Amino acid sequence: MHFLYLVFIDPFVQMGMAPDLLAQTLWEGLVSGVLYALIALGFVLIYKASGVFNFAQGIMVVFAALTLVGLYAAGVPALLALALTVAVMFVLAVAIERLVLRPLVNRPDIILFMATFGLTYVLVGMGELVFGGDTKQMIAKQLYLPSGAIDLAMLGGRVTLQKLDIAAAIIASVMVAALAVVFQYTRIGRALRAVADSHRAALSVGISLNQIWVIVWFAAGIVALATGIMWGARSEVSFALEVVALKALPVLILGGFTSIPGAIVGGLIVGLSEKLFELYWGPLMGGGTEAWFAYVVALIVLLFRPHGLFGEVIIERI
Amino acid sequence: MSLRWTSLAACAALMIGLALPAFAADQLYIPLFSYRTGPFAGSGIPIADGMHDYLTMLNERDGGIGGVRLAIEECETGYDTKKGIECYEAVKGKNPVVVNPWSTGITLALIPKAAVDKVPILSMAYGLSASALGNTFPWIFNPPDTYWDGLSVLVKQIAATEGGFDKLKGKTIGFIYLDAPYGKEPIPLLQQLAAKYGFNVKLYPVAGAEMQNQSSQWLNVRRDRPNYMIMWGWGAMQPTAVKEAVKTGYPMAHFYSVWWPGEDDVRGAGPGAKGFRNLNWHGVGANFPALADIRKFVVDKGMSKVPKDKFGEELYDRGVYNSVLITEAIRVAQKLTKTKVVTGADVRRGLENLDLSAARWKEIGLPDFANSLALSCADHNGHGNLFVQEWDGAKWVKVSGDLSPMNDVVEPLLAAAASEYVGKNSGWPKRTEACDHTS
Amino acid sequence: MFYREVGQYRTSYRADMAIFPILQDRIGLLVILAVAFVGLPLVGGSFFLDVVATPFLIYALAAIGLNLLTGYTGLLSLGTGGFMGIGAYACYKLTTWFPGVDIVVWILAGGFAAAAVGALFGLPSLRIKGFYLLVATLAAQFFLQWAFERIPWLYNNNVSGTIEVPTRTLLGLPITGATATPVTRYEVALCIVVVLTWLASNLVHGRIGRSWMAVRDMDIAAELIGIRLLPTKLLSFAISSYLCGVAGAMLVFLWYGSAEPSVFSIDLSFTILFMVIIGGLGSLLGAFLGAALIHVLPIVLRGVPPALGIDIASSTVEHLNLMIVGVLIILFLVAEPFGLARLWQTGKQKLRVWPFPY
Amino acid sequence: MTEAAGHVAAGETLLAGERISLRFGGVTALNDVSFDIRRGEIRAIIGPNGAGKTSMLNVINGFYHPQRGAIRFHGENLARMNPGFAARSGIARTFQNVALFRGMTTLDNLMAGRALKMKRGLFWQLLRHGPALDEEIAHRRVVEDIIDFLEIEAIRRVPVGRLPYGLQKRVELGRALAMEPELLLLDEPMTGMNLEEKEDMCRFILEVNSQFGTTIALIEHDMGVVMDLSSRVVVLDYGRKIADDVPDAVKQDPAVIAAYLGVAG
Repeated sequence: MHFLYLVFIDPFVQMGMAPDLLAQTLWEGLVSGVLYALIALGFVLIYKASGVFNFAQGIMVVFAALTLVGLYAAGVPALLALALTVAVMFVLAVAIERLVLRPLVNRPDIILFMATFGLTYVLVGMGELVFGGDTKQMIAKQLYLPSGAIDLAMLGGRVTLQKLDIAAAIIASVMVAALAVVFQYTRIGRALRAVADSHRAALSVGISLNQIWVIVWFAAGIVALATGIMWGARSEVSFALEVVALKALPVLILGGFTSIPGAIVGGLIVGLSEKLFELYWGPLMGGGTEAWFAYVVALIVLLFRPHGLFGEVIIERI
Repeated sequence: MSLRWTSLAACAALMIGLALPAFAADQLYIPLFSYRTGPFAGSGIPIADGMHDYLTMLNERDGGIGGVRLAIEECETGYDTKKGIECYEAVKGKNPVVVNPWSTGITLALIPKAAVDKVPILSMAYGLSASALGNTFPWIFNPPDTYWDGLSVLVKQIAATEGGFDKLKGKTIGFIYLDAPYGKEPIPLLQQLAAKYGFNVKLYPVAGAEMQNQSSQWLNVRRDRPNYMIMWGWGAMQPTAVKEAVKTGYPMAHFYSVWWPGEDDVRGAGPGAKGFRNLNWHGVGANFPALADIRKFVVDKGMSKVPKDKFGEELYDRGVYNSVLITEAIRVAQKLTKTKVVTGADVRRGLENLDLSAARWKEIGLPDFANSLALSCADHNGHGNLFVQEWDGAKWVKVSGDLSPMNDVVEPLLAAAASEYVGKNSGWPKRTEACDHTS
Repeated sequence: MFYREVGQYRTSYRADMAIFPILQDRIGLLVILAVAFVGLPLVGGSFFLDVVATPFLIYALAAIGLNLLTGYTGLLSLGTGGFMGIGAYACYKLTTWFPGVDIVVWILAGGFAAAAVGALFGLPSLRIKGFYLLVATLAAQFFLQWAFERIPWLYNNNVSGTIEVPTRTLLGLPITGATATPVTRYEVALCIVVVLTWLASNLVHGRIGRSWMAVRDMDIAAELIGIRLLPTKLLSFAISSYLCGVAGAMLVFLWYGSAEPSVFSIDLSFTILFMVIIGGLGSLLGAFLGAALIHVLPIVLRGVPPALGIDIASSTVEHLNLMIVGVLIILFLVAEPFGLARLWQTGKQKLRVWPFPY
Repeated sequence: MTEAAGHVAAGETLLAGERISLRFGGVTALNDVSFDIRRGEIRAIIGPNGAGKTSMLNVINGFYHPQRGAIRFHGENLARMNPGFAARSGIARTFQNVALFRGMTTLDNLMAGRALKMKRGLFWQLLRHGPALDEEIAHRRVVEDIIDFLEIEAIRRVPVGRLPYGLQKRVELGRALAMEPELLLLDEPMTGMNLEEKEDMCRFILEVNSQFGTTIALIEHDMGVVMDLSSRVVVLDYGRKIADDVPDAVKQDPAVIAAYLGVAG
């Protein structure tokens, strides 16, 4: 009975008691949701256009951030370093297309999936070899990212919004919008959608798969860079970030592998729900629930919608 | 087919690797388990540099110890137990004088093996607290303090700032820790002290995978408003925690940590981190003759991996401290056995008779670097005094006098833990190693 | 020339259905077993046994387990680490309750706990497919790892929070704990692995194996010839998890000697999945080949520079190591997507027609 | 032919569909269709593309569930039958575009067809000796007979994925036969075959029908084939039944001709 109270009543009482904390929680959830969404976005882009489940997205985040910081540490001015990093991500995309995707074209998904694992190893090794494995500071100031916080006195308390988080949210939404526009209205976008629908069809109308792949992986690289900067500025740039990137997977499940809006919504759902759960229900089970909560949510959603909330359902004919 | 050859080659290579005479017999083989890779590399690199550079310095300056050169070999563990065990198996054949696992997980895996292979394990201020009891764990050493010592000192300090233990009643102490055996170890003691002094404890676990994603833990902190925070963190968890604390506007002067955060872990949080406090037992900085020698003989000759600006930082100096323990133990062993090229067994004796007085610290060019430390057969830890240092925005400043651990509470815990360990590991060997009373 | 089946007539279905119908294969197998049981312990040092041989066997067993699920039944899983953990913790609890009973019994028994949990987490597989299932199994992985941390009962409230392997003897000979010699632990592991592999190969060559593959290749058609999907998939999950569980127990009791929860992390799941893919989906031999490559290769690479007397920092070696392994994985996938096992088959085929190419 | 005709007389109704309607959203695949299949006959279902032939088979073996109407098999109502149940009650089928287990050998595919008939449990399966092996061998015999019957000995151990289309069709028939079905549904068993292959396939179908006395319902476009093989023909058009009679009668049926020639009848 008491247990039931703790599970079903008490959390909401708490929410009511401290609305400012609730607001703060929602905000935090929103922000981490945005970051999850950014990582997931990288997955979706690549999965849509090349059907590859790119496990390396996580390490690409770290790699991009490391390159940026490393270049700066090597004396390159911040903005130039940023530009160079973008260039590096492009080179990376080309290299991946040439050395990994092209030889593996038309192979089973699982094979491409494993290939991205190999890619992960290579990137981890290279990253640590070149930049060293120690945690680094993200050069937030030099990139004119705001620091400090806005304190809103509201709901009988205070809600603190980190300027950085606001920036993250804005940048994320801008990127998403930009991508949406690109997908909708540009020639490349149409090509991308064609490829997403069917590789053969795309080929038959004379779209070069290779170009598309480079573009998509490059785009994913940019997304990764943005994610890396944001997350790096919030904590540190270290290889532990790669693990956080795994969170993108339940996000993908919720959103469906193929839907960009899905990735965003999924990210927000995961971010919000896991924060709320950890804060109000976590204590009941000793906390630390964030490690698995998102995945369990994803699992439950899958039980009712085997293709995610937004993924297109494949009807099996025979 | 190809694979058969691969594996044949593999075996062959390994055989060769084993067949090769490990190192010339007139050297002291000191393997250093380090982790310059993986999620914890941030903490691992400076420590590895410090350990390595001090030993190299001895080689360069004095031609080793007592005229015997030190064969220093790093083995990369990546803080991963599996690799750690591999490293141990790889080095144990080359009769190492001592092994520093530098990971609680690896230490725990090695503890049973040590007694069998006659290799002393030096887990400096980490590992299994109970291994402080030399009569149960003759081969394991964890000076100068156990985590329980550390926690008791922190509670002491908090009580002091509050103005007496009686003031702790009704206060709340939050404990944010890496959700791993290492982080969980202090909890029993914390709860015991809570019961004794009537303060409340709030636990905030941080999963290894979530180290850089702590906002919810700190939301909890904000809700529970603990009067003090104590952190048992490692690697990327620490800078993230400090940053989050700053974000939440938690009073830094009330944010304490065990001795693992280094400068890099707080620097990132900017001026907000001013006032953050952690434990320490040794000097920080490069203003010691010995470190000057390291700079002269090692760093300037480009034999070190340490970046110029990181030289003499806290964790680097801690690596140095670790190496001092090794080398001093070797010296004692040499004295005891009257032989130059000592074995692991000898160094075990050396460690048990280790006596680092203030005078001795001065002799080796580290005056007032650390408190005196004396080990014995029964006491493999020393439970030395600790002090609290504060981050002033640029460097660590000592803000407390020497604080002694609450031996009265820690000792029974150690005894209990040791007997529990023995009880659960049926057939745990009784101590047979003789005990010399030179100290 | 030497590897010819010509003139080996199989006069009965029994003979024809033997798992190794060709004489040379049977001989080869015997030789390998002889070397494994007698040869290696004699020549291999403790390093070889403890770091290379025993771990290889344990990984191979886990890989077989996952291969039954992924390779034969076509269900992707990243829960392997968690299931291995269940096996280990179950074995630990059992041996603390009944110290008297021989540890091997408990190692084998620990698998059943894993089987139960595996089947439980397998339930969604009826509806969820492909990568979606892959992510779903991550829920198992992370939840279990969290549980290992959070439930002190699992590790007997040890202050250290880890499970420490007590010394257990079989007929007076210590086979776990520090006093157990590498040889003993290796032989025990070998016996377990050989027996379980034999059982597994029986399984996949019989009715159950066929229904698994049927489900893998076309689940709808399988249903239409009367194969019940859910029981088939669950059985696959259970048996797969059983093998993984046993492997997990062996990992702690015959190799590590103690384990904190992080041992059974997602990385372990990935490693095993590698072994399966690189080795070859749907091939037991592949599990061994994959385990050999993924586990042994880095050790060899690590051993090369010292053996050649090159002096580079061990961390640098580690970085290069990662890169080399990564590149090799990609190369293998490009060169032989069906894994080492297929490579092996083609090799045998070549040998069969040798010296004539066609 | 005469032989086939003989069956018509002999057979009592084995399976009957009564007033079946099947819709997918707005699309009506089957509209109030009734038909019956008599024991031992060869029943053909013909009609232009999209007439709902395959849908009908899918309804029969429970892959689709009709909104209205009932299926009676052995007199019991199977309106809500599912594929598994259909298989267990003796209905086997092949598919328009082959649905074999591509990764498995011909032999294994056929052995898989025996799944329902194999009873030995996990324990014996693990040992693969004693009862399990005996059972395996017993069923292997049956399967080998089918292999001989279909003249596919040569490809016993070839993974079916590598076989040419014609052979795959044959193997699929083999897998269906391995189930020793009472009713065999063949969905366009001869598409994509050259003349010889078609002749072989016809021979097999007839022999299956005569030797094993298996009732057969088949969809086929090749009129010649249909007319030769079948004892009775159902003609579907746009999901409606427009004719149901012996081949010769159907041939003359104006509605059928209209449907096929596209003339508004």
